[in-house]
Amino acid sequence: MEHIGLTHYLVVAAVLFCCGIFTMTTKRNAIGILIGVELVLNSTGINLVAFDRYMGPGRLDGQVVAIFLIVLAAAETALAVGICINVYKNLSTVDVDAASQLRG
Amino acid sequence: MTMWLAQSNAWAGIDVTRHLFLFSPMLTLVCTMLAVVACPIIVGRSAKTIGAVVVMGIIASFILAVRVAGEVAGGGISGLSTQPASGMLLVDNLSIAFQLILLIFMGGVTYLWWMGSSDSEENAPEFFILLLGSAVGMGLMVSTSNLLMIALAIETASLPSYAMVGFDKRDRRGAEASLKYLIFGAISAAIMLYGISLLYGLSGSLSVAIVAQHCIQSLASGHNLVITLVALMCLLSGIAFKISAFPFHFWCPDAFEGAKIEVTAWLSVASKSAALILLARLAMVFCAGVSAPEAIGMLSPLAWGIGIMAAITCTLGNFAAYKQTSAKRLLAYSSIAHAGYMLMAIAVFVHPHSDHGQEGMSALLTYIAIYMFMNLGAFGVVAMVVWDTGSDNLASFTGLLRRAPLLAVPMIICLMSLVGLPPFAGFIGKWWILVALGRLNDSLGWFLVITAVVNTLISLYYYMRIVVQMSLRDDGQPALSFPLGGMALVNICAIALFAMFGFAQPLKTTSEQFTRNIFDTTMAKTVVVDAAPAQPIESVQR
Amino acid sequence: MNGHTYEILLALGVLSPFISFWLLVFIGPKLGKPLAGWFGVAFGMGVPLLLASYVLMCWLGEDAASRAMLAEHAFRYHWANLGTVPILVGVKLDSLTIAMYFMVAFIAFWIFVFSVGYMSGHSDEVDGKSKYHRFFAYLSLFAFSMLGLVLSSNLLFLFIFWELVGLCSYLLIGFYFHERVPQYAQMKAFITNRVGDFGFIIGLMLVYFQLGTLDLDDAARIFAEQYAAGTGIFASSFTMFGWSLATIMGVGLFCGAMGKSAQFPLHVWLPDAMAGPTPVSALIHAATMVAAGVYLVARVFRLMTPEALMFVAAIGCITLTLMALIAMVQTDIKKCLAYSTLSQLGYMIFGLGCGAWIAALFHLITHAFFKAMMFLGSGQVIEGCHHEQDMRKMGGLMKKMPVTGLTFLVGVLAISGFGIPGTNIGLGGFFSKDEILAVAWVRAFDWTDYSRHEAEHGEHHALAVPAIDANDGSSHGAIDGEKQIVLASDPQHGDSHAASLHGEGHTASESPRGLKSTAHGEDAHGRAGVFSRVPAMPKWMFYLALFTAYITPFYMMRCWWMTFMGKPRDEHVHDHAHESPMMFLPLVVLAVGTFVASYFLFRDLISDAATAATIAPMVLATDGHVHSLAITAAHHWLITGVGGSFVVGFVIAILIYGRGLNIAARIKGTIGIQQVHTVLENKYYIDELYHLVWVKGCMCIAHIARFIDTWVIDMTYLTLAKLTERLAAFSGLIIDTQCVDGMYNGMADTAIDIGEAVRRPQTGRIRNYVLFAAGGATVAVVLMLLYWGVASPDQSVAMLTP
Amino acid sequence: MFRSRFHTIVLAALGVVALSTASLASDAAGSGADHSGVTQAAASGGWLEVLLFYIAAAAACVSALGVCYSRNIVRMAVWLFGALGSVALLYFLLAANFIAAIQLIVYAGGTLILLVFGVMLTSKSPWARFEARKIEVFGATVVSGTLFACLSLLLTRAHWATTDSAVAGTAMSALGHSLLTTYLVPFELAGVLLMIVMVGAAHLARQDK
Repeated sequence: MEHIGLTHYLVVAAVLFCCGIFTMTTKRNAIGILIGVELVLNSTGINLVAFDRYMGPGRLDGQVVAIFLIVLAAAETALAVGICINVYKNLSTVDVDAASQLRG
Repeated sequence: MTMWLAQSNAWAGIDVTRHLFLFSPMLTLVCTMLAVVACPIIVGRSAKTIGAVVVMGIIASFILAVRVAGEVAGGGISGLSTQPASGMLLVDNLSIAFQLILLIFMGGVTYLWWMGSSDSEENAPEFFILLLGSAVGMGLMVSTSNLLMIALAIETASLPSYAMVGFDKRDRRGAEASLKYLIFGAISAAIMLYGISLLYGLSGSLSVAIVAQHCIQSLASGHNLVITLVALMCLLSGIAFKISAFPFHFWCPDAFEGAKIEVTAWLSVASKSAALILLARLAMVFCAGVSAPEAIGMLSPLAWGIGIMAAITCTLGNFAAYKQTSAKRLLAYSSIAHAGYMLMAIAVFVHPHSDHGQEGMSALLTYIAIYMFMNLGAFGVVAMVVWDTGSDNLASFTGLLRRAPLLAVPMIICLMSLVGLPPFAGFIGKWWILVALGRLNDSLGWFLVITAVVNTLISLYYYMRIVVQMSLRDDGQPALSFPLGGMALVNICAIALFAMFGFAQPLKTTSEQFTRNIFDTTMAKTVVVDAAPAQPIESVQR
Repeated sequence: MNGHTYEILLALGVLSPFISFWLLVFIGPKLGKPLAGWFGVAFGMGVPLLLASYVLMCWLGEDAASRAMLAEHAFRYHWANLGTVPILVGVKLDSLTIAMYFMVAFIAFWIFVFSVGYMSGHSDEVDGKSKYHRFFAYLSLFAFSMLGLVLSSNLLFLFIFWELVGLCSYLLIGFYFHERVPQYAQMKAFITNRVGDFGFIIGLMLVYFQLGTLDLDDAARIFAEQYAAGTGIFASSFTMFGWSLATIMGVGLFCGAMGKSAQFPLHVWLPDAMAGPTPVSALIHAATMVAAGVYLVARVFRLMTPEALMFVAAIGCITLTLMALIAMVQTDIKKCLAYSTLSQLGYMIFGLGCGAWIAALFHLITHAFFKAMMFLGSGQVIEGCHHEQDMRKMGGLMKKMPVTGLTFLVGVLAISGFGIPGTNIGLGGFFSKDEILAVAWVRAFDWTDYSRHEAEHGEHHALAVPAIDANDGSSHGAIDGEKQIVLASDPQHGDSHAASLHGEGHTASESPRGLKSTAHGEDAHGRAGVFSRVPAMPKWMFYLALFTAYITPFYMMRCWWMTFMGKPRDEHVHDHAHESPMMFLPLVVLAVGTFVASYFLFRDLISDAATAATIAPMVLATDGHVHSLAITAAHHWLITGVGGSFVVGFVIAILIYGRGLNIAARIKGTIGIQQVHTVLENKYYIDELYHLVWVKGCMCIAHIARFIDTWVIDMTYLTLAKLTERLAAFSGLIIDTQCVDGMYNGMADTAIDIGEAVRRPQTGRIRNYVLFAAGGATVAVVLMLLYWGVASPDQSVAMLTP
Repeated sequence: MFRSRFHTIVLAALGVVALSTASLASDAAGSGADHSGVTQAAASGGWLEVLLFYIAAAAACVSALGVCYSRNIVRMAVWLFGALGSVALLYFLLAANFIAAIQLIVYAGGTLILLVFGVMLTSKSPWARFEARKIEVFGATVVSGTLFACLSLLLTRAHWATTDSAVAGTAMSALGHSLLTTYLVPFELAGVLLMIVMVGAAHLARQDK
């Protein structure tokens, strides 16, 4: 069997990235869009860790960034859920298409 | 393990105390934030108390920033890290200049809040934690040249902003605005992080200086060209989102319209200018990354990219502002347009033929300083109109010249300054950007000059609409009641615009002083940058 | 006085009306009707007048050396850099500034006083709100801008004040903006002025780029140096219409003056501007603002090449003739005065173009006095006759308004050049206009083309025109007694370079240009930059100017006579006529001022200022008074003819209008044959004769001129206006929304359409935003891939130094 | 109903596989830290690594596509869980045990739960669905498909700043050390950020008195 190299991981990450983009653009639920964002963040994480692994000994920048990435995702999600609840209270829905009062 | 244990005291040899002093303005803000967290437990949730604490914090931070500014005048350092070369946190003329502007503006916004919301606001601690948090984020955005820190700082600036936009929970529009802002921000941030990961893979480092060298090499050799550009595009998207540059500007009018007026004022200036300075710093590093003459031409696509983005941004902002009826939304579009003008200044120093990097930089700083006063004044007046009439529709401005001349006249001055008419400071800001562009003396420069001038003409129209509404239309509404302090604030802004016009040369000299030596710190060279040994700043061991 | 006291006082005088403006804006409504006006009088103009008088007195006490010292060491504030060019702001301190400053302050003050009375009789309410204070606020702003314009030592600031002045004019013309006519008038004024300013800006750009400075003195010095060295702007091979770049610069600057001073073909706005309140017409459109164009030409005189000056002279000449002809057929008292103003401005411009710098500016100042007075008089009449402006309905007002009538007569005499030839007795125009004509005569008939001349005669040849210092007026000219034309020159260099024109031109032609640049730089201030070739003027210019000298007295006398003499033609108007005491005080003061100005102060001050202008290609003047030309037989006819022109004009006017309007009524009907018959049936044979010889011919030309004026030029402007109305509307928004509503077409619609299109993606839907951005990015990536392709791994990489 | 149950079964199976292979993956990568915290020498895992990679990659891709094509928000969340788990598996394979662990603990355990809370709190019915328009789905498919094509082309051809073969993973202690030295500032900043976000989220989600 062939050897698993860096590009394998990168392509998996690309799949996740594109699925994330697709999700962002087709979901009407605000939380659905956030799930798309999570996919993109995960693809970033794969990228970073994979680069680290193949970059030579003692390199851990990518892993550190991946840690912060997870922190950021958590923070963002927490705030996002807060905002979604707030929106739900005001609009009775989290359908982003319903949030179109501000326009023009 | 042993490898790490061997140098277990990694901080040995680093004068941490000194570093802490140099980074104290932002640290003070963090401390203020902690104080605000503690306040409800100790002295209660009174809005005025919280406000007072915050004001004290801002003042303390400002004083420290002034002192630090004196310290770093000769050159900056990269500090608070055992690897200074990574450029994790920088303090130099540029960052301190922006922090000074930021603190002044924050004082203004706090003052505005004090007048408008301190009586009714029940959630003052939360508001100020968010405000201070975003201020810290913005302050850090301009003082780093590390991709990780850039991402973190942008998030630190953005996340509180989302919450601030939707801070008034009873406001349907605020909720909607914050949702849009959040989603757009989250998407941009995710894409930016993806770009950062690609850049890391391409260069093997997170330090912008090294990344820039690799990018320039790729551009020069045509090797990895497209992937480099894609990665840069992704990175730029995150920054462009903060600048609200085309095509990442969509959130801006919605978020600005939905937010409370103090928040709108805050975001329109602080968050945009922080991102602009961050972009400027990146641009400078890219220029500095070019050490071989052959590679210089490779900057051209970057310069054109930013230039075209700038041109579209300001044209679009101006045109879209045409038929707006909400003053906040109009000013939001105006701020998009102004971001476009400022982006032009950045295009100056990415430009290959440019040895005017400093000129563009000082023009940008000056513009931001002026822009701060213009927007503070304009939003201040809008705020007071909103407080009294409850609406920011242009109709609320009818007859303002009669109903409240002391608001209308500063408003007119601020608007004229936003247009860029002499004798107001806005003219100066625009003029220097144009001069810097013109001195590139090539097609990009002239293209941008023409765009800027045409846009100025276009913008005259919609600013005038407000002026007309204030001065010529009158439906006999009673006089406006407004807080005296607010009147003073906007008038001070108006006078400042006059004064800055009058003292244009000192202004220029000052901003030039603040852009000296930033190049080397930005490259994370970490040591004293000023060649003059007269005021040595301690070098940091690598 | 010493140090910077002059500058500080003058600057304070500028600041005072500015403060007054703001105060009036804010507290004006509270002050109420008469008080706001008096406030404006006191702070807006009273303070500057006091300061101006004091400064003038002190200045007169200085001798030439200390004046030069003061001017030399005038304070300059380093305002900013434009690129690398420093912009120094300061007070241009010389006799011309002082004279102009005093003139503006003096006239403006009395017009302010007049306005208090005038405006009290006018309804000033729009939508139930009084605009009374606004009038004085605008006037104060105008005073600020005008004084600032006079003071500016820097072309950029001159331009800023210039625009401010234009803005005030715009605001004041449209003061009654609820009426239709003022709206159009203000718009027209604004647009026309923009056309001129366009040229001005081009000129400014050329000054900035080619001379590398915007300071007036520096620019002149560098200009002279560049001429001497053949570098800079003179090295450019660029030409347009056969003009060199240097000429284009001069013409460009002059274009600004053409707009503001309403020179042909940009004059159309001025008559319409009479729709504004009468004090405004007096202050802005007769005495001060329109003179700003002349002032500008005088200031940039040193930057003008002979070709540019020729253009100036030609424009002035055309203007003065055409406008005088039109003035003959006007029946509206203010329009008549407006056309006469145009004609007189043409005289000034023409004079400058000829090189009669001193005479032209002298005319400017005396004209300001008497024309302001006449406008105020007309305001008095209009006010007295209940807003009746038609002279045909007036007549016989002398009994009802004696003061107005008499002062008006003084103005008529002054503008007509009343005086006794051969003596020193006369009024303003007598000295100034005749001197302009004398200079024009010399330039047209007695002028040698100096470049040719020198080529023939070599360096030892004596100067063709002996020179006399303008100031001492002594008679070097006795060598060739008949030519008393003086080339005003720097008094210090008076002896050696008396005729700087020739001396310098000579040097320039002798030495190779490149070699002497450094040697020249040093004393360039005193004498360099004089052009080696100054062409003679075409003769038609002189003839036209002379011809107009006869027309002017005619229409002025006609105007006066129709208004004040004869029998009352409209009982209703006549019954109402009355004189307001508060309003005639300014009239009397200005009438006295006209006398004084004709004899004292100003002529000397301007001659003094001319010394500073010697860097210019040429400054010509007679040695003080025009009649000194009379010593030569060759000029007798000129003096008699010109000096006596007013008699001819007056006589004709009185003959036509002496007996009411019968004749005039018929003349007015000349378009139709029936009216021509009526005129022919007139009993007065002598009138008939004049009619045939003078009036009908002139009227015909006048009507043609008017036809051209109304149709060709106005139509051009209308077309132009269509294009630019959007631009104008931007500014129009400041004051008047109605205009704008009417102009929502054209460019505005386009712009708004673009705005709509731009906003269309702004649907408020987040997913659409994202899809849009992502799609754009994808397209970009695909394009990049197509363009560059994927970098192949095998590609050899030229690694650059990291 | 059948469809949803099927999906649930598939997901559960994937989850079980993912978790059970985690330790395998860790060994296969041959890069786990031993008890002393010193990293072992890099050793390619051979066929096991390849197999596990393809399992994890397939799981990640399937889950991601599942997220894309789920119309229901709860199901999306479950698919996301699958994706997160698979990514954690990939981290194990990349010898980044610590990251993999926090991916499971913080991400799958915390963030995802938060998201599900969000779903529950903001839906009238958890099965509520909002359909995107067909044209939007089509556009998004085209865009993301093209994007994927371009990206994979670029990613496979690019020259990365890497060596040819994988190296040993880093020890957790090294990560910890660097967080308190080189990355001290981001580390602290992350703390500040979390506090701010906590306050903001609490404010927004709190029921007003």
